[in-house]
Amino acid sequence: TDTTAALAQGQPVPEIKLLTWPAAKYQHYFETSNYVAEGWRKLGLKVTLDPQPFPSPMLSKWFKEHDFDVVMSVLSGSPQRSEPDFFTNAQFNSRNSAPGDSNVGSFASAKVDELGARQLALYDAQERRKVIHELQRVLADEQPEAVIAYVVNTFAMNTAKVDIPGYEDTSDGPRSLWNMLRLTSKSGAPVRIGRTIDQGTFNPLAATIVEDFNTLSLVYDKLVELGPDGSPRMWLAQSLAVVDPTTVVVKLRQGHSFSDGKPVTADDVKFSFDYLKRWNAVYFKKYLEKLASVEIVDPETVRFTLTEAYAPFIINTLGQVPILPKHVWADVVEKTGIAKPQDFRNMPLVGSGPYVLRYWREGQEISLQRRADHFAKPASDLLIIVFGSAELVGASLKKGDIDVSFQPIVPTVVKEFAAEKNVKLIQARSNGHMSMRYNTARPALANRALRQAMAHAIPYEAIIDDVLGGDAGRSATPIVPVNAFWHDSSIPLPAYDIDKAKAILKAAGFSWGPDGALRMPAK
Amino acid sequence: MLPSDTHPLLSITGLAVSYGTPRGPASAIADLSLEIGKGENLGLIGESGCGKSTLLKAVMGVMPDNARIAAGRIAFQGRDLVAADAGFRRSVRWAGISMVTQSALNALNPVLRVGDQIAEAIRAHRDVSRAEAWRRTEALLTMVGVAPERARDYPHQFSGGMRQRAIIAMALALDPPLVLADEPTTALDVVVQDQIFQSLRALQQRLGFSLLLVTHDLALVIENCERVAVMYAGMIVETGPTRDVIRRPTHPYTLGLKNALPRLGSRDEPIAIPGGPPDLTDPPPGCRFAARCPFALPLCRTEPPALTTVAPGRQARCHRAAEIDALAPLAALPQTWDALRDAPR
Amino acid sequence: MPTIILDFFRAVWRGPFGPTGLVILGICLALAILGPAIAPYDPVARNYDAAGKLLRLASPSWQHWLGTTLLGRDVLSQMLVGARPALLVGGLTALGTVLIGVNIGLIAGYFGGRIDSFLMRLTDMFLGLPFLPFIIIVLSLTGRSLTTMVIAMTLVMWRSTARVVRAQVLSLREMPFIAAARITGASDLAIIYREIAPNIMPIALVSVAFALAWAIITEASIGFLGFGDPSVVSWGSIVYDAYASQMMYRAPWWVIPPGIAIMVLVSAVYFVGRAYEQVINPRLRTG
Amino acid sequence: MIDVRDLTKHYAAAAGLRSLLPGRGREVTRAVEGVSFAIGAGEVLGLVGESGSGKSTTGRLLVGLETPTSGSMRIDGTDSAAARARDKKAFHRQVQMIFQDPYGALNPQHTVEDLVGRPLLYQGVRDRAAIAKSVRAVLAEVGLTPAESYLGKHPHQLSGGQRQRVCIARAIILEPRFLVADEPVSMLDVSIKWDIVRLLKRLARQRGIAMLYITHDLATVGAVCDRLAIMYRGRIVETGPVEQVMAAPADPYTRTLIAAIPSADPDAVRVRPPVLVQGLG
Amino acid sequence: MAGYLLRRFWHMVLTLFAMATLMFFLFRLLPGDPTATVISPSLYPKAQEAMRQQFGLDRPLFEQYLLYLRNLLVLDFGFSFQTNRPVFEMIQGRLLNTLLLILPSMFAAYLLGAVIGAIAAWKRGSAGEVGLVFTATALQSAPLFWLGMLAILLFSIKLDLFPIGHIVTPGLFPEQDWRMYLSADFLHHLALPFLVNTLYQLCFPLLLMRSTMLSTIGEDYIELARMKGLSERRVLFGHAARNALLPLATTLPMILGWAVAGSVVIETVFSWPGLGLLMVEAISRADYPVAQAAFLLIAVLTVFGTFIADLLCGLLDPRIVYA
Ligand SMILES: Nc1ncnc2c1ncn2[C@@H]1O[C@H](COP(=O)(O)OP(=O)(O)OP(=O)(O)O)[C@@H](O)[C@H]1O
Ligand SMILES: Nc1ncnc2c1ncn2[C@@H]1O[C@H](COP(=O)(O)OP(=O)(O)OP(=O)(O)O)[C@@H](O)[C@H]1O
Ligand SMILES: [Mg+2]
Ligand SMILES: [Mg+2]
Repeated sequence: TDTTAALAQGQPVPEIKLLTWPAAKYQHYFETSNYVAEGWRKLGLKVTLDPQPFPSPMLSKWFKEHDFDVVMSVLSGSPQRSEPDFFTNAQFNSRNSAPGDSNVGSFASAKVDELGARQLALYDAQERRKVIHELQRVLADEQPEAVIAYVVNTFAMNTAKVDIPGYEDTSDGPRSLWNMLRLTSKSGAPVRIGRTIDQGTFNPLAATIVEDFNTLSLVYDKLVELGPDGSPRMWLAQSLAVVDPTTVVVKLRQGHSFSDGKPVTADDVKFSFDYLKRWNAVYFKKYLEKLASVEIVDPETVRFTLTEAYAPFIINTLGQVPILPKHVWADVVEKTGIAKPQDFRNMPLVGSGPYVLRYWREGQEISLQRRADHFAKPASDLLIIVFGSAELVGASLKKGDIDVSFQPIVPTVVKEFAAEKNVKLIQARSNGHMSMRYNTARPALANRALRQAMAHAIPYEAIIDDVLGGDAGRSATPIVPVNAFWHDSSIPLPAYDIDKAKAILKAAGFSWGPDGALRMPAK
Repeated sequence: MLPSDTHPLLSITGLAVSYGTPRGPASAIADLSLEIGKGENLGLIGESGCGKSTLLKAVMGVMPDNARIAAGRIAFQGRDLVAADAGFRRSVRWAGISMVTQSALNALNPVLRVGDQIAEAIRAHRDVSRAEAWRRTEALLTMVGVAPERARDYPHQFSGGMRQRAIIAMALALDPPLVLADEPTTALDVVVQDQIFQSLRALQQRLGFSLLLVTHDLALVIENCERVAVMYAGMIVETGPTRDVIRRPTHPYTLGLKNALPRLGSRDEPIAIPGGPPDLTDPPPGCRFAARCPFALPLCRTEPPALTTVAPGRQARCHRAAEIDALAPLAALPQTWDALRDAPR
Repeated sequence: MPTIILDFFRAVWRGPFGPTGLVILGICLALAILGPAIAPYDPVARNYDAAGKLLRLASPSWQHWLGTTLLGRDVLSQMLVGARPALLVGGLTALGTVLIGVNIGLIAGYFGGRIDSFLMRLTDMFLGLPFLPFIIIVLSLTGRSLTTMVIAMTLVMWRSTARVVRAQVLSLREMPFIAAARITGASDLAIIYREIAPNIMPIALVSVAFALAWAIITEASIGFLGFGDPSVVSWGSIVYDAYASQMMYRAPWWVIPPGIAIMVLVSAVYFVGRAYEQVINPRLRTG
Repeated sequence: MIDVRDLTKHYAAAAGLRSLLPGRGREVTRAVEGVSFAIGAGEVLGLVGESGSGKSTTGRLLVGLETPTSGSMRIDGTDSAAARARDKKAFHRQVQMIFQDPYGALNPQHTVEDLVGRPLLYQGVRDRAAIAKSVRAVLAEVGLTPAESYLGKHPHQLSGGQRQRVCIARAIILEPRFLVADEPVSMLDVSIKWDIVRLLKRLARQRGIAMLYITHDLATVGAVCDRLAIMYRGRIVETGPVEQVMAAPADPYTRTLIAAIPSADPDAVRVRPPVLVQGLG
Repeated sequence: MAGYLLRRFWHMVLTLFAMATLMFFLFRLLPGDPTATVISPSLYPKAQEAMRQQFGLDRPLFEQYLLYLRNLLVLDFGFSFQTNRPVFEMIQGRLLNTLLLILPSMFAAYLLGAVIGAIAAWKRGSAGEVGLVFTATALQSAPLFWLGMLAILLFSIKLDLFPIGHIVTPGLFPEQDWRMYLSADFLHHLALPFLVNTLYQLCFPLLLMRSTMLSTIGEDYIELARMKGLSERRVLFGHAARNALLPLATTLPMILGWAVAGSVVIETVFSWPGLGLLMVEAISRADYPVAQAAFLLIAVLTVFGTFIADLLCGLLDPRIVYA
């Protein structure tokens, strides 16, 4: 309150500490923040960069301690993030401001809270879309974060060896489940996929990071699966009915079995939800919170009862919870003498997914065998090969050691690949984005006009051209254009315009000291 | 080996060795010629620092990096070692010529057993089994008076004398035709010294090797060597049969040396030669002994004398060698030398 | 003291190696001092061509003698400015390493017994610390700056020097000349520093050259892992920048100059060490 | 002045890794076994004996380089071990030793000037000019002239005799009151040997130094020593004035020793029992 | 001697205990929070609380420490915060991989370094020696990842002699057992990283050996050895090198420390799933159990290694006495 009082006297805007990524390893993130800082300095702001090692302690400062004035937020895309709630409501709802929760900037707006709550209760996509659009407009005006750009990733594939018939243009490119299922080896040998990320675990209760779940999706089925366009598609569920805002009834697909031959039953479905909830599976805890109970209506039907209306339930919960074989897990704690199922090695892995895990050699390779009897009809066996660096993935692709690269190629070397024979480049627009997230608990940044002005002081085009090599696009809202259904394309993009920014500031009562430093409005 | 009858065992001619030093090359050996016949024992005496060890190392072909053989021939059994290839030189070492080094106390490798170091020399030149080499090693140690079981000890467990004996044993390991001994018994008591020389002589009678003995102990030379060579400042100043040389030296330096010997039964103090050796980086133009010689003529300071035969089998390097009979009585008087001692240098 | 330093230079200034090394070190030192002043461009500023386009990965030209980086920065300027941290980190770490390592080695080896036991177990503890991870931890704990980096690196580098020196001292201490010094009434310190220390100088010099190289490269790799001070441009960070941009073998003008600079610097130290060998190892002296 | 009582030194066999191997019992080398003697100020006691009989060890015990297994030594009535523990520097100013092995006893890193001057430095003399002067003086005394040509040399550039003289110079530069001279002239030629021997004797007389003169060289014993002690297998078997011991040796070992002295008289003929040459065939 | 062994062993235990304690508190002092490194939409205080409970992080620090010590006694390293897999299981395979690459290559580097260093000292001043030592210095001052990348570019991509990385050809060994380590394919994969690492690590032993050799060469016993007519090789290796080896031998245990910690780069470049990488990851993810265990493992290895090295020194130099 002292500073607030001082600021009221027309004091200089305090120095802004920009929490950002370590320069060497996350060069383009760091450079982006550098560009932004340069732009902001033109407004008379004092901006210093505070790069921190990633993930720790950067993530701590970002998510737990909220120890930043502005953070260079990079939220990578993942299919689940097509669910509009995360980018619009969860991140900005004042209820989520506690340390560790997703509203890291402690942004508070009654309007956002109200709209956020409203869309959660709307299961009807069209209805909900309207509210989401409105939310985006509020956010564009409030500017709790300045959205800079989304990236376009370029992947490469060896056309002599593999093909993806009917390629779906998803935000994940060839990495999306839909395209992986279609990956076809021309020789019949397993498709060799190169990437740099290793698997952490194959135990769905223990896994915590998205990358682990992406692989788990290949071996475990869920009730619904997120479609290429971001809408839910029936998967293990045959059909789904929202009876009322707190009741969802799912009819199961018949005749499907686990990889050990046992059929997938309603019992397994109920077991999976109950089990993950009972054992506090960390990743699912939030999504299962609003689940009151799961009942078996008949061997083909399961009824989910929620504690309150929760529209993301379909994608976030049904679309993510893996259906576990009850006969494997039910007594695993007792049988193996472990303290909790999280400790279970889960090998050999029994799942009902389109692929069977043949073996996993840590840090090296994951061998997946397609299940010809799976309803998704996977085309080929897969061999996921882990490399130490992105450059080696590219080199291996050129050499013919791998068939597809799941590692985005950096823009500067894309041309090299384009010239290569048999190499086809695949571009995919990410559904994640980079933004400057303000900590609105800081008195100066609580000022909306300042945030609006700052949005006009970011050299967007220069960042996209210089730092991101042109392989990026702009978005006026946190829901980026690739998420077409939810994205509100009518909102105008803020332009890089220092004069306009200054005009906004002047109108709001800001002034500049003799040294050019920006001063808070005097009340 | 080569036929050795036609050649003397070792023949050195015109040898010059210099050490590189910061102040320029030091001529440690100059115009040195020497011969040792088969079965002969030659004593080499001379002041400390006159180049005896240098000569021996030159013969062995093992010299420090800054040493250089500037001129001369070292022929072993007729073959020049200086010009010979490394392989030949190596084959001559130890099997042909062995050496008891002056630094016996440091010459044993501290991390290897004494016995192994001897056996190694044997196995380097003879095709024998390890056990056989060890047997011989133990026999050799016994011969020099070291208990054979101590062959398993490491050098630091030996006393000074024991180490020296070990080196002597090593030198005899291969029955070489020539043994160079650089003050082989300095660390030994007289009893052992005596035993060793007796054994050496006994062995010599049987094996017929030659011995080049460097020592400061004239008595040892007298007892063991038929011939003696006297060295001064890198040069041979006198050679000849031991008894003759000791009885009737033909070089003032030898005369001085003789004076320095303690006279048995007499309590007279021996007379030392005053002064010190010349600076070898800048040797005097004339006789190298001139500055310390009570009989030096002006000629001696400008003209280096040559090694000339003064009698059958005897050579001396002195301008006044012919007058020596007249000078010898003078040399026996302390005041002859004292005059020099007091003279300004 | 000054005479010792003078003697050092006089002694090293012989033969081809000493002067070469000293001259190179002199140049590096001059760069470290003057670098920022003579750098033609701001090392982190982006350069644009006449058309206002970013001068990305420009190969060497008259404007940019060593070309530009991915973000259009002038490599030459980075090289000039990068000399100081490289020399500072390398030099200080090498100095610290040798000072601590040599002293601990000398003391442990000379005194033996409990002191040795204690110091060597301490050394064991440090030996047990993995190099890079430990430095990362220290940096995370204390914040990132060149000073803490130097301290952290010194902490994990002295140990090898200490052990090597101690081993050498163990055998030196048994030499008769040490006994000879002892009976002149020399204090333990005098024996350690005047009699034994000169004999371990060659090893100490190897440690210097080695620590220098490691420090410079480690400084860079720490930066690469995200634990360095990103505002510092150093020779190491230039190489890593190129690596992270996947330009290792695509933009030679970017990678080769810092690589060569590090190599030349380390070699220079080694050259001086080599020349100094002759001073401290009298047997090597000829003519 | 010097009073040695029952000095004993046993070396345990080295406890290396190998001692863990079976069949390697604990062996003890009895280097010195109950040695007692006394030396007055200005007196030189000759210690003669077989190689390995413990002479050097005795010397090393006296100067405090080894700790005795038992026994004691007193200097002017004070226990030397206690004196050394109290003030090492002062003790060593009084007690010096010339080492037997001039090849190992010189630090290869140092020049002759360092080697000879260091004792003064270690004794706390700070005046470099004074040190330099003393160094020159003692070098001249031991016959290393001109001093300039030796000052800058390193040990490996010296001949054996030159090294030995450096060792002597180093020991006498401190003007000790008690000097152990372990074979000080073994590598010197006769002419310089007598100079040195005389120097040692003169020092003993003039400065009242008590000296233990260890040697094999019975020829010099007469010239230097006042009394003689004969050592055999760690024990002193006979002591007495030099002439007496030389003329009428009581111990059989002493007799053997004296009989073994070679003669420098070319005309003398010695009759000795033949020695059996063993083992070689 | 037996007394020495006992005492030494006891000291080793103390050292390790001190290390373990240091590790524990060092990691807890680090900024950051293991639960915060989970980035996902599920990020959520209650989930993090659940995680803290799951890992016992909610208990008082001292209690955690006692538990940690007790678990150490039974070799229980706990579960990874990151993957919830037993730390032991995560580490063992990685450690094996690292050791299989680094130990032989360090060993080779030492052997080669010692031999070349000895020869370099022997032939001091010759053009060959200067070139050799210069090359070694240069190799060592080049960043390792750069050398590795160049090697891959040249030998794997251009010449196609070696694979680009990994320990075996992916897909070739579906069985998960030790047999793959015995295959020619494994050796083929090992060759290039082995070579690069060996060349890179060569410099230190080489320079050290050369330097200690130089002080040995002038010794009198070397002179005598030559006089004995031994071959130069025998004099060089049997006598000179034998004596110069001591300082080098004492650095042997450091190999283990370097092996694991210094291997981060080589593992990254050659996609070699080793411990170094895992460790750096664990630190940056605040995955204490994994980092602690890895640190401790290295500590045990090196502390034991120094012990062996000390004994080895006794073998090399009989003058060293264990009292
Ligand atoms: N490596 C060297 N460098 C320079 N000078 C040396 C070297 N070695 C010996 N000298 C000098 O060469 C001269 C001859 O030395 P050498 O060792 O041959 O003498 P020596 O006759 O064996 O003497 P001593 O009887 O004392 O052993 C001496 O003046 C010595 O100082
Ligand atoms: N450090 C040691 N460890 C074990 N034994 C030793 C040690 N030093 C000496 N000895 C032994 O003690 C005995 C006496 O040795 P010392 O050196 O005193 O003999 P010395 O009378 O001086 O003989 P020399 O005249 O040959 O020098 C010898 O048997 C020797 O092997
Ligand atoms: Mg000599
Ligand atoms: Mg002795």
